[in-house]
Amino acid sequence: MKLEAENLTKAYHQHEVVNIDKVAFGAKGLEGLIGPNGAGKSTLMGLLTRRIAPTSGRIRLDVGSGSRELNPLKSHEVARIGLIKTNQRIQGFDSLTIRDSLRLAVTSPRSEGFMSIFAGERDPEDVEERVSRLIEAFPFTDRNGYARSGGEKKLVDILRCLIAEPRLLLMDEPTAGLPDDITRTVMDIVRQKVADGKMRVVVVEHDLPLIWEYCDYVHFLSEGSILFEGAPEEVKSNRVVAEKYMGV
Amino acid sequence: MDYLIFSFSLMLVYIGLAQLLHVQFGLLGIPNFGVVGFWGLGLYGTGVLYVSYDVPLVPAIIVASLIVAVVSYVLASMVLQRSGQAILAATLAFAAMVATLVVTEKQLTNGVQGLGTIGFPFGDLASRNVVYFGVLLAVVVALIWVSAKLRDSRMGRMMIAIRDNEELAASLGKDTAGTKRTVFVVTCALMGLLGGLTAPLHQFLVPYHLAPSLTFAVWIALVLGGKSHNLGAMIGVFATFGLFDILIETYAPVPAEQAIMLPNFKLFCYGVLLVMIIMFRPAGMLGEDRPRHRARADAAPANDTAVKEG
Amino acid sequence: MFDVQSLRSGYGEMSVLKDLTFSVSDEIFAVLGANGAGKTTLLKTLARLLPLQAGSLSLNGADVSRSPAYAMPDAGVAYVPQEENVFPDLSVQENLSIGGRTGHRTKAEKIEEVFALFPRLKERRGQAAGSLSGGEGQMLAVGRALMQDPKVLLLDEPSAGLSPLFVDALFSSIAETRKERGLTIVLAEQNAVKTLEIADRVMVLSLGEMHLLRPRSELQMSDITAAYHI
Amino acid sequence: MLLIDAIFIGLLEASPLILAAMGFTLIFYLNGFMNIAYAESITFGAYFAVLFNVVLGAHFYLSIVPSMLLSGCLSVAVYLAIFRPALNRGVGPTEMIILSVGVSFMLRYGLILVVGPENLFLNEPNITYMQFMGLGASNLQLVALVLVFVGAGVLYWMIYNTGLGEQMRGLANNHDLAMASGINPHRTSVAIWFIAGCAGGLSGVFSGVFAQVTPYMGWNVILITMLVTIVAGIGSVRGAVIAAVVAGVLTAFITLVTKPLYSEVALLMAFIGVLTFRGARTA
Repeated sequence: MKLEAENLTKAYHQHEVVNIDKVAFGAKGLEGLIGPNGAGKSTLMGLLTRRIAPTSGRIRLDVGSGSRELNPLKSHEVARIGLIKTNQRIQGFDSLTIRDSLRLAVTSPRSEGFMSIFAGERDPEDVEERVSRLIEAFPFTDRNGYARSGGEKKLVDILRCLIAEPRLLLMDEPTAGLPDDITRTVMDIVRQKVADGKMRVVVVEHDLPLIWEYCDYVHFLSEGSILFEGAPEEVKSNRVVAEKYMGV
Repeated sequence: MDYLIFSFSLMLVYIGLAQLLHVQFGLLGIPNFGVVGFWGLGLYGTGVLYVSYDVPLVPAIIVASLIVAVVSYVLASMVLQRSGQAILAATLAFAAMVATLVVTEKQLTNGVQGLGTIGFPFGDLASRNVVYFGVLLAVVVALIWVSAKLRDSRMGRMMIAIRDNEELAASLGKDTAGTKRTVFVVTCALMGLLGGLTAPLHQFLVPYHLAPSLTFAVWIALVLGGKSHNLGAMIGVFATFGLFDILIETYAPVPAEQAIMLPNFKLFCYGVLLVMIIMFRPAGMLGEDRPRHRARADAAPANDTAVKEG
Repeated sequence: MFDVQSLRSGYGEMSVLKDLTFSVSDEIFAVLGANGAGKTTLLKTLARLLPLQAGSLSLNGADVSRSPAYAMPDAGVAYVPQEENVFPDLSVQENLSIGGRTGHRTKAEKIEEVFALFPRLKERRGQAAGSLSGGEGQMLAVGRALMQDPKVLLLDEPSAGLSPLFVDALFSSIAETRKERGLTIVLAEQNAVKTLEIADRVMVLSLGEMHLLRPRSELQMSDITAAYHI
Repeated sequence: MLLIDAIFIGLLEASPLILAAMGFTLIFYLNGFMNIAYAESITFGAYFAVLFNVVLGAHFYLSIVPSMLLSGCLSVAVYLAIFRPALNRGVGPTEMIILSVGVSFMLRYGLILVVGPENLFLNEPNITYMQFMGLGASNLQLVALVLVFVGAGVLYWMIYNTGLGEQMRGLANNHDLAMASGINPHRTSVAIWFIAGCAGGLSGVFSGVFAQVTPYMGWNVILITMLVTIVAGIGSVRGAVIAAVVAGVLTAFITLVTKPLYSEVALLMAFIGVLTFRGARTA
C-alpha cells in the first residue's frame, strides 16, 4: 500500500506551488505532513486526490496486487480504488442526517443503482450497526438528527471517511475547529484502525503536538518541496525544520 | 362533462411533469427550464408519426419518447456538468428551439395551421375519454409511487447528496456525472412520454401549445408545493391549475366581459404566490420532506454508553 | 489606538480566538504564531469583516464592536489581507484609486507617493492587477492601503510566498513608512526572525490563545519555539 | 453588400438589445443572479413612454428621459422590497431566478390588469425615409440608433471611468476588500439597480417606437439577453456589448440568407454550443 508521486509539479501563472522529485505516502502506517504557511500542503493534497490537475508528474497507487496510475482517473474513480480525503473547510450534505451521511459513505456505489429503489430494506443490519457504533463514540447534540454546529459538521466529515475505510486516508487539518477531547477520540480510532491494518493514514496538521504524539513518520514540506522526512523525534530536532518554520 | 374530463386529464399531465421536475430539481438539483421543450417534442413527435406516417398511437408515443431520450442525452453531455445558470439557460434555449422548429418545419408539422387529428385509442368505445383518463391516472400514480420509493432508497440518498455537494459526493466514490446524466435522460424521456400521451387530449396540435408558460406553470406548482417534498408537486398543481383553471374558470360566477381577463388575473396570482412562498416559506407549502425510512431506523433508542469502533 | 477586551471570534459558531485581551498603541505591534494560530482571524476581526462572538473592541476610545467594515477606513484603519488582497480585474491604477477614497489629500498626490515607494507599480499602472506577480501584487495591496492615509495599518503575512530578498525590501519599506508617517502597524507574521527586526512589541498566539505578550527586547527565540511546538 | 446590409440591419436591431444586455449584466455582475424580472424594466419603460407621449400628449423625444428615470425608480423599488431581503436571507441563485420569474409575472400581469392587454402605439414624430450610404432608413431609426449608442456609450463610460463604476466593479471583484476599502455595498447596489433600470427603460422605449408596445415585449427579449450575458462571461460589461452586437449582426445575416425563423434556431444552437465550452464547471 503506497501512494507514490514522481516529478510532481503544479504552477499557477508560472508560479510553482508544488515541486516534488519523489515522495511516497502510506508505507509507514500513520504519517504526518507538516510545513509552514504557503508550503503547498493543500495543493499537494488536491493533486493526490485528483481534484487539482498537475502541471507535470506522475502519481501511482500501489495496492498489493499491482499499481494504478492515478493521472487519467476522475475524482470518484480515485475514491473507488481506495483513496479518500477529509476536508479542511467544512463540507457536508445539509439535507442528510448524521446517520444518513455515514450510511451514504459506507454504502458501495454498486448497490446504489436503479434496482435499489425497489429493495425492501434500505440498509442492511451490519451497516446500521457500524453507523451506530461510530456515532455513539461521540457526544453529538442529536445523534438521530442533523449536525448542528460547525464542529459537529467537521466531525461528521471525518467520520464519513473513517467509516468508508479507504486503503489510504488523507486527513487535511482534522483538528481545526474540534474540541481537544473529540480530536483525541478521533485520533485514537484512527490509530486503532491503522494498527488493525484496516487502512493507512496521512495527517496534514498545524497542531504539532498532535503530530508528535500520534505519527510514526513525518514529512516536512516547505516551498513546495519535501525538505526532510523521518521519525517525529528526528524532525522535531532538525535545524532546517525550525528555521523554515520561524523564517530565516 | 367532457370538458371537465379534459381538464382533469390535463391536470394529471401537469402533475406528472411536476413530479418529474421534482426528481430533476428537488432531488438532484438540475434546474431544467425547458420542460415544455421535452414535453413538446414528445407531443409533436407523436403527432407527426401518427398523422403523417400512420404509425399507431402507442408505438408513436414510444418512438417519440425515445427521440426525446436521444436529444436529452446530447444536451446532457453538453451542459450538465456546467453551472446551474448555464444549465438553466441552455434548457430554456432548447425549449425555444423546439417551439420555433415546430413553426418552421411546415412539411412535417403543418406549421401554424396545426396538425390533426389525433384520436383517442380504444376504437369506438363511447366513454373512451374516461377510459383514457384512467390510463393517464395509472401512469401518473406509477410516477408518484416510483419517485416516492426513489426518495427513500439508497439511490435517492445518493442523489440528494449530489444535489447538496457534488464535489464531496464524488470524493466519496459516487459517480456524480453519470448519475446526473442517466437520471436526466430518463426523466426527460418520461416528460416526452407525457407529451405523447397529451396528443389525443388536444387532438389538434398548434405551436401555441409549446409556449414557455407551461414550463413556468410547472415550476410554480413545484415551488409552491415544496420542491423537495414528494407530494409537493401534486399539491402545487392542485393549488394552481386545479384552483384557477378548473374551479374558478368553470364554476366562478364571473360576468362574460371580465372573463377574458381571468387568465391574466390567474398569472398575476401565480406571480404573487411565488414571491410570497420564496420570501416567507422557502421550502414550499408542505415544507421539507422526512422520508419514512429515516423515521423508522432513527427512532430506535440511542445507546448512550460510548462504544468505540474497531 | 486599538483596545481589545476578552475578544472571542471565529467563523459561524466556531471560535478560533478564545478570550484575547490586549491593546495597541503607537508602535509596530507584531502578532506571531504558527499555522492556524488565529492571526488572520484576529486581523479580520479588527477590520470588522468578522463579527465578534464575545468581548469588545474600541478604537481611540470609541466602541467599534459593531461598526460595519466600510466605516473603518474613515476611522483611519486600513487592512491588507494575506490572500485575495487586490481587485484582479481592475488595473493597478484603479486598485489604488479605490483605496484613495478616504482622507483629505487628492488621489493624484497620493498615487505619486505610492509610485515613489514602489516604482515597479508605476511601470505597470495600466495592467490588470490579476496579472501581476506575487511580489508586485503584495506591493499593490500595501499601496492600496496606504492610499487611505490610514492611522493604523493591519498587515496579514505580507511575506508569505515572497523570496527572501523581496521580504527584506518589503520590511524595510514598512519600517520606513512607519518612521515617515507615524503609522501604527499591526503585523501578523509566521516569519519570526524577520519580524523581530522591526517590531516594537510582540504577541505570540498559539492555537487561538495568547501565549505571551512582551516588548521585543525581552523576547527569547526559545519562547517562540515553544509556542510553535517545534 | 450582403455583409454591409447585415451589419447595418443588425446594429439597428441590436441597439435596444445592447442596452438591455448591459443593464442585465450589471445586476448579474453585482448580485450574482439572473434577474428575469429585468424584462419588466424594458416593458415598463415603453408603457411609461405611452403615459407621457400618448396620455399626457408630450412630444416623443421629450418623453424619453422621464420614462427612463421612472423605469429606474421601479427597478430600485423592486430591489429594495423583494430582492434585497431575499439576498440577505441567503436565497440561492436558482431560487433567486425563480423568484425573479414570480416578480416578472406579478408586474406583467398586474400591468395587464390595470391597462389592459391591447397593443399600444407611440405617437411617432414625423417620419421621413432617407438614403444613407445606399441603405434605406427612417429618420426615427437613425435618431434611435444614435441615441441608443450614446446611451450605451454613457453607460460604458460610467462603468469604466467613474467612481461609481469603480466601486461597483470593486464590489463584484472582491466584496470583502471593497468593504475594507470603505465602499458601502448598500448605496452602490441601489445606484446600480437604478442605472440598470434606466438602461432597460430606454431599451423599451425604442423597442416600442420601432414596433408596438405590448405587455410581452420585455419577456420576448429576455431569453436572448440572458444568453448574451452568459456567453459574454459572467460580469463582463465589455463582453456583453460585444456579444449583443455579434448576436444582432448574426441574426440579421442569417435572416437575409435563410428564412427569418431559422436565424433564431441557429442563434440558440450557437448559444448552447458556447455554453458547453464557457459555462462555469460544477464538478
